Amino acid sequence: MSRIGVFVCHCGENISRTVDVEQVAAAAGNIPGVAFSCDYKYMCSDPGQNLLKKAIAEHNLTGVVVAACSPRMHEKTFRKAAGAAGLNPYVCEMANIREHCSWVHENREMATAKASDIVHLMVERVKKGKSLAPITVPVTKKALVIGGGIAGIQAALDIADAGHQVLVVEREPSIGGHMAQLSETFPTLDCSQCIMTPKMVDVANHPNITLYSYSEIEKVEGYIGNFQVTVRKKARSVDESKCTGCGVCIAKCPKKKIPNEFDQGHGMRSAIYVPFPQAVPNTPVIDRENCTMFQSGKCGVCAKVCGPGAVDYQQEDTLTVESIGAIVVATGFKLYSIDRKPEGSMIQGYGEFGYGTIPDIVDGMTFERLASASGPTGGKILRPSDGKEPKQIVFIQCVGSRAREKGISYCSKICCMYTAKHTMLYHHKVHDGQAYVFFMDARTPGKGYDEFWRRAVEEEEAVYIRGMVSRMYQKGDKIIVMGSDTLVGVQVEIEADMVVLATAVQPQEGADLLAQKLGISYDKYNFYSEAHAKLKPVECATAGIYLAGACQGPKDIPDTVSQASAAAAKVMTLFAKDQLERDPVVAKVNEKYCVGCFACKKVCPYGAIEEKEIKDRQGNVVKVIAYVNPGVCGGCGTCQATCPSKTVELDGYTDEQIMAMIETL
Amino acid sequence: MHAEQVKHDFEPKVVAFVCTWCTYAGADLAGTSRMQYPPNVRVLKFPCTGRIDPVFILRAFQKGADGVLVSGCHPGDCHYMAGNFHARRRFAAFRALLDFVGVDLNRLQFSWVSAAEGGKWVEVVTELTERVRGMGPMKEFKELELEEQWSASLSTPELKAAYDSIT
Amino acid sequence: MKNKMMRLSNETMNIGFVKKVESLSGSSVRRCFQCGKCSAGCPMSAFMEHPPNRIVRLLQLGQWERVLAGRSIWYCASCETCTTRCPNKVDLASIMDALRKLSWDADGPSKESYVQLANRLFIENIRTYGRQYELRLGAAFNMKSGQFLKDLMLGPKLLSKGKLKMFHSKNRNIAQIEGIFKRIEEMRKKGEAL
Amino acid sequence: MTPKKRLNYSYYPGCSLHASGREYDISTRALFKALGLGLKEVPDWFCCGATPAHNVDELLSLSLCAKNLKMAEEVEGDLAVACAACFSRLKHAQHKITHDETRRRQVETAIDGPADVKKPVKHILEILAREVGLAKLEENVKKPLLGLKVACYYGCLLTRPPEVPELDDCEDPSIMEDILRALGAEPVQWSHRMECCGANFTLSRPGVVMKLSNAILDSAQFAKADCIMVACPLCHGNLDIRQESIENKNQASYELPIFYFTQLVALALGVPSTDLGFDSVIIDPRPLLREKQLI
Ligand SMILES: Cc1cc2nc3c(=O)[nH]c(=O)nc-3n(C[C@H](O)[C@H](O)[C@H](O)COP(=O)(O)OP(=O)(O)OC[C@H]3O[C@@H](n4cnc5c(N)ncnc54)[C@H](O)[C@@H]3O)c2cc1C
Ligand SMILES: Cc1cc2nc3c(=O)[nH]c(=O)nc-3n(C[C@H](O)[C@H](O)[C@H](O)COP(=O)(O)OP(=O)(O)OC[C@H]3O[C@@H](n4cnc5c(N)ncnc54)[C@H](O)[C@@H]3O)c2cc1C
Ligand code: SF4
Ligand code: SF4
Ligand code: SF4
Ligand code: SF4
Ligand code: SF4
Ligand code: SF4
Ligand code: SF4
Ligand code: SF4
Repeated sequence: MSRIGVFVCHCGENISRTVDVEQVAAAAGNIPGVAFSCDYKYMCSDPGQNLLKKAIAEHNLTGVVVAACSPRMHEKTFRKAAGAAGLNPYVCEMANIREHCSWVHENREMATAKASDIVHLMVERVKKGKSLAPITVPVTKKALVIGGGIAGIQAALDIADAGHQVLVVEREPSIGGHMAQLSETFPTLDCSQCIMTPKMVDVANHPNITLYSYSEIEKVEGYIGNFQVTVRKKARSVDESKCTGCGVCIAKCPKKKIPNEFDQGHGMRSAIYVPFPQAVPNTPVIDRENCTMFQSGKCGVCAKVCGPGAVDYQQEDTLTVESIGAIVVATGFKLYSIDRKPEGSMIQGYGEFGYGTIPDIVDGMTFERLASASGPTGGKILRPSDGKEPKQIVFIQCVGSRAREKGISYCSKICCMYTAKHTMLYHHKVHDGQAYVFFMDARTPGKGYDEFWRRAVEEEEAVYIRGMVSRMYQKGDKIIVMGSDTLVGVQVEIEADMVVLATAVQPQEGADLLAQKLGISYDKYNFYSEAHAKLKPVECATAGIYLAGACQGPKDIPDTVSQASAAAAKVMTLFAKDQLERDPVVAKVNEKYCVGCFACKKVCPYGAIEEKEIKDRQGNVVKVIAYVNPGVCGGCGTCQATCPSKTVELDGYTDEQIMAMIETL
Repeated sequence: MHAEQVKHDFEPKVVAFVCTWCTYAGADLAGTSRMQYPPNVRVLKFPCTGRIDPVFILRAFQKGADGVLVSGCHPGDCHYMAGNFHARRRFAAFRALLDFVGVDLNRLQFSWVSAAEGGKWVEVVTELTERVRGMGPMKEFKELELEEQWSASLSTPELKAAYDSIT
Repeated sequence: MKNKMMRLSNETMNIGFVKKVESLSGSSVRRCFQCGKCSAGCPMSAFMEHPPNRIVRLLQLGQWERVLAGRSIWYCASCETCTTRCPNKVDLASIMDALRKLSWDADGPSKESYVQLANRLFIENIRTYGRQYELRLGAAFNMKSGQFLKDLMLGPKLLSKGKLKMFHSKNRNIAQIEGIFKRIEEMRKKGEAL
Repeated sequence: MTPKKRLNYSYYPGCSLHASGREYDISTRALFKALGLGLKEVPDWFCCGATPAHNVDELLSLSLCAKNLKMAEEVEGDLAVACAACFSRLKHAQHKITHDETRRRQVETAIDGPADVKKPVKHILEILAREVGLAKLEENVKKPLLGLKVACYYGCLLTRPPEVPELDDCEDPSIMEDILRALGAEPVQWSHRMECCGANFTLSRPGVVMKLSNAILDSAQFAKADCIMVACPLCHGNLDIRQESIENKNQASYELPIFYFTQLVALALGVPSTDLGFDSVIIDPRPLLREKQLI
């Protein structure tokens, strides 16, 4: 039999002005199961709390209802007091008779009746309530950072500086990501490599960071604080522990005419290579597709010339399992390609721009490489087809972006700015050239950004044309650009020597597959979804996984770095405790009755529901049922409302409790 | 705000199923802003509208509610990301069912009230209360429940005879 | 009209007209964000006083008189370039059709009479003969447009090459064709179709 | 030479092929005969309404097309269409009627019966490249078109808008070039393959046509083409009949013969040149064909 105590607060006069608190307390005393009721001037004051504690002890109460303000105000206070008196805090509830009653009604009779009803509701709720123990989970204080672009680098360094172990997994042979490819960066035009490479070296040298380059995530299991991550280290064909990075192999490799991905295919590399001179780690990798040894069994030059004997043609992929407490996903972006898209792809190409067949139409990243002092042209702007300096150059913004007809309706956010930057770089390098930009809007919100764009127009003499380009074609060695100027209301035709497209930012190749491994959600474009657009912009809905950089949406470097540091801070917050304690409002499955339909699993927004095999004594699987991982469950209760057999229940909001409340109506 | 409150001949019972994060907080805001609305509503708090089982709504009607309000976060603002989305889908199907069993759908209101929309809470509650007041007491389900009680009680001679014949 | 200041209010923005255009064309007008790609590729843009994107803009503002006043809509060649390339899937070619239809019904406040005349004669030809009768079409056009000597040199050449027929026989389905015309007219009278 | 199973087609020639585009009709029939394909004209077909109808009265255009498609049901085989404008209108009508319930109902009232418009409508290019097949064409070449540099002109209606004709990629089609290559000819790369010629302004605003068609001729000449190949009688009219006046007006000299693709395919397959209507075009192509030793 329950012994509930009801405490009705006056809140000075805030409640008692419209609610007859004495009558409410008296009525409460008549509810079956209520062992004690009283009213008091200020329940939250020390004497008020002491009254509560004393009553619990004296009347041997099994549950408490404080009829006062909103639980959002003082639930913590009273639960703590109840706890101090030896009661489970979760059988202490508040009946909200202030915000929901005395403050919003004037008719004393009706307000008093309502207050009594509210108390009754909560008494029934507490009567059916259970004692709950807070959930604690241990935390492994080691972080995993996936992706070694500027986002991953920043997050890793921050966490490592805080004294925690960090594992960085990068898919490519070197970390650096896109920022390593850039020439100079807006809005200050500092040299990207100059500010980037020291950070890359820091990663390599940091005692708390372990770098897995040329590696990928194979499998992720577990939950916040307790992930088990399997990493596949791809065969590099060079033993990292032996290689000194002398580069002799690279110099001697006879296969030298392979387009270098780092230079967007405009420079050449050998079959054994490092993507760029400042690569971290500075260990070469053999591109097996293009190596004569791997293709026909002949050559072996690199192994012969390698002093330390680091080249190993037999090397195989290796798998390592790591225990991880928190994960930062920083896999970045790729650029949209205007090529004809494969059958069935939701994103189309740009036939009107020649589907990528006109050699002097390039994308923004290629322009970065051409403008980069360490790029394939040594920093000279030369067009790919014949190496001539373009005197008329056309930039086109919003290519692929903001084009729902092509399958992408979002704005890529960075291209207005980098196009403005490109016109400046062009003007600095080709003094007698003219840059034209076709744009729809100049989106330049950011500190110093609009000033930057205006400088491109006013001082660097870029001609901005407000309108889109409809078509381009090659005529002789010119590209005819057919656009329009919507401000004048006429068509514009430019005979360009070279065209640079500001193509859309898209999520990295395979972003969806990685998300599925991690159990995090992503939008229809494959950008990863944050838990809340405004207030949880770095957390994933899945606890213990955080987002940084362009994998979550198009971002420039300042935004990327801010988010990366924020993600790192979140990881450090998590690592500040040895044990995670969380509200025990989580769902549980009654194993006896679950029929294994997994309707619950489909609706759970947190992916907290797993399949669990029930075995008999011989170890045969007798049935597969649902299991809620308490570390992951967010406590929304959607599963319970969905479950056809009502076998999954949310603690604190059981059907029994709610039905009991409804019965009082 | 809405000045009130004289007692009417018919005071409907209105039950509101609300989520903690948005609508409950919105109702709190109406309170702290001292807005006024009819005292007919009883609020039941849920973590999320996703937790609200249509059975609760049926039961509330059976237990004498004349109007039911279900309110949660705006789409896209759900504290649990997608709970309200699932709830919406569930309720869409449920409305059809209610319609089928003969409940006037005007007695059931779904709305979105955010934590900042104290005013909207007042509007929604006032409007529903007044609407239901105009419609008069909800009879259909109460009768149903009476029937249920009747058939559940052993005191009728017919049932007694039936039971006797089994044992 | 073109250079006059636009006064915008509920009265001056004829949204009913825009709704009609949307319904006839099956395409949204509001979706357009004025990129101008349609106008950039339009082969007829140079001949129009309002390039295609501005037609859509004027529609967004409910300025139907400005849209219909010029010859722009009659100078559209129905080449579908705009529709094909619009980033927002605005079906401008169909919008042009719809505008011409509405202008045509209202006996067009448009200045472009030649194109209208050619269309009218063409459709009349279908109704009378079932098929096109190019010689009559050309001759009638020249007569009615007052350009008696237009393309005078081409006629005999084409006749001699067998490209123009002197006579034309009626289609045996002519009654059916008349039926189609009639029923459409009736539908419109009854308000069942625009 | 006859395919194993004789393919039969119903045929909608359209108004132009009975008049200004008669050589298109002649060569189409000759080509089908040479390939052993059946081709039966839909009896008493009537005008599809072409551009003028949909220009001012979409419902009329849809209804005329729907009625023609229904009449075509009576004749065996998929509906073969040569004129690009008719093809475009018929496909449009099919698309609209199947995707727009309101329009379908209106059309049904107009034609006083159900709008059964399911019969597959195929352009002759499609039939050649996909149903007969490029390999088969190549096999049957009697007189390869060696050394003939051809600018393939698609015009605007064959592939646009992308959802409707479904003939080929809407911005970068290759079906004409593929066929030509199979015949041994040399398609040139050029820029104005799909620019509009001004088609339906030929009567009302010839000035427009002169300007647009001039750009096309100029581009073909720039690409060093010997001739232009078309698939539409309206394009043909504008480029062939008006070529001389275009030259005069622009002080240019093109002298580019304009072929229907059916003429070139048939020629390569060995149909005698006298059966292909070369005598009824304005820019006589025969000197060019003689120069290339094709006749
Ligand atoms: C042309 C151009 C010019 C720009 N100019 C500027 C500028 O001037 N100023 C500015 O502020 N910003 C500029 N930006 C934007 C800038 O490049 C980005 O903001 C920044 O690179 C984002 O960093 P990131 O780390 O999120 O992504 P990335 O740089 O893309 O790094 C992601 C990393 O993750 C790795 N990775 C991907 N998938 C996996 C996987 N499954 N497993 C392991 N590793 C993986 C990738 O290999 C890569 O190393 C420019 C962008 C472009 C395209
Ligand atoms: C009209 C408008 C609409 C907006 N709408 C949106 C929207 O829809 N979505 C969105 O994402 N963003 C919106 N924003 C932006 C949003 O308001 C800001 O991003 C956000 O408020 C910034 O928060 P803050 O904490 O940096 O600054 P603030 O909100 O300005 O907070 C600064 C605080 O510091 C206090 N303070 C100042 N100086 C001192 C001092 N010397 N000592 C002590 N305390 C001090 C101030 O009193 C204040 O409380 C909107 C902004 C405006 C103006
Ligand atoms: S408990 Fe709440 S209602 Fe009571 S005095 Fe404190 S603030 Fe006021
Ligand atoms: S593999 Fe050998 S040769 Fe190549 S860089 Fe390393 S140590 Fe030098
Ligand atoms: S074995 Fe391969 S990588 Fe090594 S030198 Fe030869 S081609 Fe180059
Ligand atoms: S940032 Fe500028 S260029 Fe890029 S998509 Fe947005 S508006 Fe277009
Ligand atoms: S919905 Fe219910 S019965 Fe089905 S798997 Fe989940 S818990 Fe088990
Ligand atoms: S309560 Fe919500 S988060 Fe927890 S298991 Fe159920 S659906 Fe998932
Ligand atoms: S192309 Fe489309 S979006 Fe752009 S201006 Fe034209 S109609 Fe508008
Ligand atoms: S359909 Fe008309 S408006 Fe559109 S591009 Fe062609 S001519 Fe211009």
